[in-house]
Amino acid sequence: MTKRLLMIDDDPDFVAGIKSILDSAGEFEVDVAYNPKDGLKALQTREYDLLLLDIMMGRGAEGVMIARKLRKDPKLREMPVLIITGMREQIAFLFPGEPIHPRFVEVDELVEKPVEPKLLLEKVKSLIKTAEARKVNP
Amino acid sequence: MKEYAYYPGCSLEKMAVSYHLSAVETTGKLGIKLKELEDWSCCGATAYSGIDELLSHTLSARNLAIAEKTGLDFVAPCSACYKNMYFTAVHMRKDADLAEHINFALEEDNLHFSGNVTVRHLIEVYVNEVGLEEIKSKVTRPLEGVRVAPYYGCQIMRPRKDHEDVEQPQFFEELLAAIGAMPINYPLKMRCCGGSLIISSRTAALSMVRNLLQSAVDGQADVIATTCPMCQVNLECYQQQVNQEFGTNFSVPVLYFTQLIGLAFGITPKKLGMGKEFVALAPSLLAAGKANPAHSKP
Amino acid sequence: MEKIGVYVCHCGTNIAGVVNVEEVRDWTAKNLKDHGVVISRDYKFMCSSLGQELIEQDIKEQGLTRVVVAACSPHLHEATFRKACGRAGMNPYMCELVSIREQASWVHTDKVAATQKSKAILSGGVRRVEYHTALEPLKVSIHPDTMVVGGGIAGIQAALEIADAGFHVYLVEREPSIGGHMAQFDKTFPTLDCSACILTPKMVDVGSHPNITLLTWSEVTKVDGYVGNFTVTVKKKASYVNNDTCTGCGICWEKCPKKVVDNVYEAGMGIRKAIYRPFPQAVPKYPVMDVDTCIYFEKGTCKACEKFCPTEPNSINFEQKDEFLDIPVGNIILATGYDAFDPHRIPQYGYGRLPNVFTSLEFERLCNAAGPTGGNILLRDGKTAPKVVGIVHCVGSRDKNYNEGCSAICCMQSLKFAHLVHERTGAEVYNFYIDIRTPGKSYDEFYQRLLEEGTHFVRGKVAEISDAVRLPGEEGKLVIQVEDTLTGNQLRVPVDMAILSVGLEPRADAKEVAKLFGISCSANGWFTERHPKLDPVATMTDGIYIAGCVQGPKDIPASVAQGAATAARVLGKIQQKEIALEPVRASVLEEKCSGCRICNDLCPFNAILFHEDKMVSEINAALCQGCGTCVAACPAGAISGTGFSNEQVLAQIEGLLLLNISEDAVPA
Amino acid sequence: MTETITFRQEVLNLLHASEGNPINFCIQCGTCSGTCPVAGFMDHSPRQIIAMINAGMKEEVMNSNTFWYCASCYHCTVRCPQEINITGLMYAMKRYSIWKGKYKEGLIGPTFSEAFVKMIVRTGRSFEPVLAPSYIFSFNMRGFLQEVQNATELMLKGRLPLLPARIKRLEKFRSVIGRIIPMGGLE
Amino acid sequence: MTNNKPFEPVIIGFTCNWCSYRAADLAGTSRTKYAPNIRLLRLMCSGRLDPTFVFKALANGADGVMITGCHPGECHYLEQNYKALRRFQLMRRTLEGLGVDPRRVKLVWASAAEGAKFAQEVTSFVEEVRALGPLNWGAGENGRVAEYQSTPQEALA
Repeated sequence: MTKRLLMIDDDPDFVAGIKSILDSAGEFEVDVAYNPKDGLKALQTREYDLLLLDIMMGRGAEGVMIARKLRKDPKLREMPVLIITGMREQIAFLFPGEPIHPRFVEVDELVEKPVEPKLLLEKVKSLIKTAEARKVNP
Repeated sequence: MKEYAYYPGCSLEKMAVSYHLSAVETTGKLGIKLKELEDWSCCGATAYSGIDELLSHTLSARNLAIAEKTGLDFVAPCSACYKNMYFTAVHMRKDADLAEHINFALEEDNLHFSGNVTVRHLIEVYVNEVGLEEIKSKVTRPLEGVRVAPYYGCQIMRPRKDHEDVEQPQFFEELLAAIGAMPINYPLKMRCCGGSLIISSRTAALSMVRNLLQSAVDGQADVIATTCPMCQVNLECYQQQVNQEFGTNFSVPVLYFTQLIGLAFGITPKKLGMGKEFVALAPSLLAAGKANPAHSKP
Repeated sequence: MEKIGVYVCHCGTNIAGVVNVEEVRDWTAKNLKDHGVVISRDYKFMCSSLGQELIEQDIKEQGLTRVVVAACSPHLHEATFRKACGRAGMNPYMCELVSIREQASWVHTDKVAATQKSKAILSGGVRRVEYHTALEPLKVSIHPDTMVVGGGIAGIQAALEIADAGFHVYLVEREPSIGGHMAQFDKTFPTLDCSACILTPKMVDVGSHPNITLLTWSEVTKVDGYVGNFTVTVKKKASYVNNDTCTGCGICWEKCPKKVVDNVYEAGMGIRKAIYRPFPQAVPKYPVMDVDTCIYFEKGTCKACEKFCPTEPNSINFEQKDEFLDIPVGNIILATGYDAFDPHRIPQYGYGRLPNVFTSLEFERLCNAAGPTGGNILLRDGKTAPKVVGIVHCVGSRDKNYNEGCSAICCMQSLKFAHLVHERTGAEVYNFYIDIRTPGKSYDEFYQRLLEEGTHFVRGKVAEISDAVRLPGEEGKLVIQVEDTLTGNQLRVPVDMAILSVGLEPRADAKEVAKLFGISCSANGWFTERHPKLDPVATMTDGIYIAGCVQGPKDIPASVAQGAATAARVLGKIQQKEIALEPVRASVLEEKCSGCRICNDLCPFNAILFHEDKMVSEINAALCQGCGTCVAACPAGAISGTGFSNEQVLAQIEGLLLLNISEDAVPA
Repeated sequence: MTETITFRQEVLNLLHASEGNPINFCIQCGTCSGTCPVAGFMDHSPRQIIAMINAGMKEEVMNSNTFWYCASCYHCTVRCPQEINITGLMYAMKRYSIWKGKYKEGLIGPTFSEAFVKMIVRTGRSFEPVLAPSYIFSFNMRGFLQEVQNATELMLKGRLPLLPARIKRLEKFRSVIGRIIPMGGLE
Repeated sequence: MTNNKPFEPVIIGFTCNWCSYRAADLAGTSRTKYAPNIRLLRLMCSGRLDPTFVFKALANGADGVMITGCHPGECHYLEQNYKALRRFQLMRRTLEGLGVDPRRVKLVWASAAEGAKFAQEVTSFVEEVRALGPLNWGAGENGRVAEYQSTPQEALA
């Protein structure tokens, strides 16, 4: 049955692209929040199977704040998170040529923009599958 | 012997070393010990908020956390540092998520900032903490007849709106009067000196500096007193460029208010870092007599 | 068991759009049977005459003993349905109106939840109405005298209208003369009438009217009682002048050596003496002595006024004392006016620091022929006429840092100033505005006139007025820094004179005055009217009315209209001779009262007295306002409150929680 | 078919955590532009930029130098009658254009900010000389000469820092930053 | 969140006729939405509130009680809301003594002009009580209130 995804990203053009990819797959219902505050509110009011999260938003790398906040919230700790970020080119000058370092973002998966549609769908499906498996026998 | 967690800021290392010297000297005379913050780092000035505001808050929070360890009030001589520190503290007290996230980052340097640090600008220490009476009592050579333009700059009062007079404060004038000087009516005293625009948009900043100098000269000021190293550099070191750009010939000395206080306390100019100015103070003013005011016809 | 009729209103779609009215009707009929509900109907508009007839018919035919209507707020139609029940022979207080519009359909989006909530509210009403008792409204006599507080144009209008109708008015004014702010103006917009010419006739009428007792230089200090039976204590400050013998000749203030800056009438522009009459056309014409500045009261010397007073016996009397008068009145009209915004609070406009920055009141005094410059518009040096004048709109208004609201008159006032400057000095005039607001009749025509006269209208809120010279031609001038938002240019307009068109603010002591009269005022201090659109001159407290700028910023025509409106309301009340008060009162059951006196000091209206002999407390129904604090506090439950008795409230709680609903109401 | 959000909404999202009222409160009164000491040098005055954002003129706004000429003196913010944090908006627009790499070419502001931020991340303290290359070459000849003349005079007066200052716990400092912006090989 | 539907608390709201009831009316006329869990009861003044009303409501199925009145200093009867405040403080301690979490009873001042504030206070209080979970105070073993047959939920067939 359709899986419900939430996407928190401030770039409407990018969101439109991702949404069209996921809609084309036909088994995902995608809600969108364009800033961290609306994103967290959406997470409190509805249950989602997967979160697509951007990093550079609002005041700065707020995606990191959200990812950490999820991990502390008992209800949302299990939620699988796929970070999709363009941080490398956005502030590339800061750490030229260095990888994005997910260590402090206990997240399930990280993908860098631009995103290749097939890879995206694969990652989304696998993440949901593993999360379901974890729920069945934690 | 009241102590303060003293945060000099990057420019007081070299560019504005005389501000540092005169601050230490004059506070020493007033029974105040400026204990320099151990291993402090840059506050991010204005550049950071244009890249990542969380990082800007983190830089300030690191210094605030170090100050919190000492348990002393935080003192910043530079207005830009003062504003960054003050508002990082305000935001972290108000927004729990922000505080939690930044403290998570500070853990790497085993630091923590819980918010109970009072952030003061250096001039507040003189005016509010020490008080004008105490300063007046320490004055040995009042700057008789020296006409001083009290230049507040912009970030010392703003964007705070909780002072009782944001637009026309008087405490700088009162401080100058306390040391015997003659504060002039300086209408542009709250206007900006251009700050980092001196680099990113030269002509704009040079014209702002020109207006400030013009207004000081119109008020027949012998010297402009500043409270921030960036304003001092813009007003003094770029007088040459202003003269070339607009065909004026300003040569107005620009000193830190602590240097003027030092002179009034009779401290030897050398110890106040005098002699590093581009526009030398008229020797007579050094002897606090009023010889030839530094006038100029535009 | 009572026979209760329940009527659920559709209110068009206001209720029916969200609440399933039919389901509520059927649920009530089914589930509240054992609580006496014999009829449960619904109708499109219960408050319509047909709806009311529905009730009346049921009462007559079915012999209903109680009626519950579920519709709008009791503050709207409780009286309507009570009257309908009264017409049908049922005691009006047997009817209960519960609100399922304001409390359900209008405030909830979830239709199911709103319908469920309506059932619960209705059930609360039905359980409550079982314990209603027949009540008669309290008849209270109305004292024919009226007190008008505040002698501005609104107060004057109200006083005259009531006095002309043959009833007595006490007009209390804090200043030595009536006239208010209008007396300070030179001209009025849009007709450019001379303000004094249209005001002084009314002032003279007030001064000489047989039905008006004028109490100037006086203040209200205490108000007791309730509608129809107020007792107002007025402190008549000693003026040290015997008004009976004084002829108002003026020798005393000519000879008085002590000059004082007149901050009230001359707005700080002119001076007066320690003994003074504010302005020539003052009513009453007698001077008053300002104790704080008079030399006699300072050093005990001088007494020049007494020496030169020609009257026999001497009208100057230094032994005069303040008098306190307790005046019984039926109704009170508050017309205490406004304060002008003090532009010192906007330092960047330079008022007080830069000499040639004037407030609107100061400019009015400049233009006024009786003003300090005899009507000539001159700079602060009193000699030079301005060649360029800048008029700043919205000073302190429409600004979240000062007063959020628009002051309604400061645009028209600014246009008037522009015209006066053109007419008197021929100077160039700049008006700096955000929006030109000319809402009144022939107001915009006045604006056209200003356009014709060549006024420079610059759309932009002035950022700063400073004396910092930057460009040639700015020497010795005030430089107005503003962005002309229509061209996008940042302008530096050098002017000789800047007029700050300040907005209207509530009186500084508005909150205390509101508390004194027992009425409420908004957060910033405007007095709160009973209904902003439909009842702007009455207040929540019966018998107390408000007129003019005390209720909010408005122009002179509106103030006069409100003055007359309050007079009409008061005359209406006086004609009724007596009015019915809500019978909500508390009363002590003597046999239950243990004489513990807990209730005695709970009552701010000292309506509870204690009988030493019988060791019981008793409530004076006339003074009791029905708040019920004593009812709740009485440990012995000896005090019962009509209309809100313990039984009624407890029953309503049970009803709201839908308890002991008949068995079949519980789902399978 | 997917409804995207307006440009104004994008800017409001940037300011989701800022105090002060949102820019749709703006009544275009012009106080900010009247106050701004740099308005004369800007392509569009602060008021115009807010109007353009509200009107969704994304290209024109991104191509304007207004927010890069903001001296961050906060005079507009304290005077705005609608209590909009205009300086905060200017900072947000700087972030927006840096992140998107879209700004009017020839502007020195962005490259200077980037150089400044990179310098602090490297040493923990600012060292003016290292910033020079980021702007010195974009000056015209006269500006270039003046700047060089300025630098030499500062040196003569002993006010030009020669050695870049470093903080002691530099590694720790960089790992603190690594927790805010999770980049860099900070294992 | 035992069954699938989230727990919907029932709140009884006491309002004073002059200020907070008019605030509720204003919320209505300006169509300001708020949670439907509250059921309002109009008293002449917050001073009229007898603590037994609160205990009665809590004992009969209400999960929370919200007491509202005029701001101190603005009471139509001059000062009766100060007495309501005193009673409220005392009542909270009594509630604690009776084993009821005092956060289930909240006191809110709302003037006649504060419709939006009234609505917002209701919604946030409903969330607070929802977090506290059902009270079932004085309930018999089958969760029904001892002396009464039905609980508020079921009766709403």
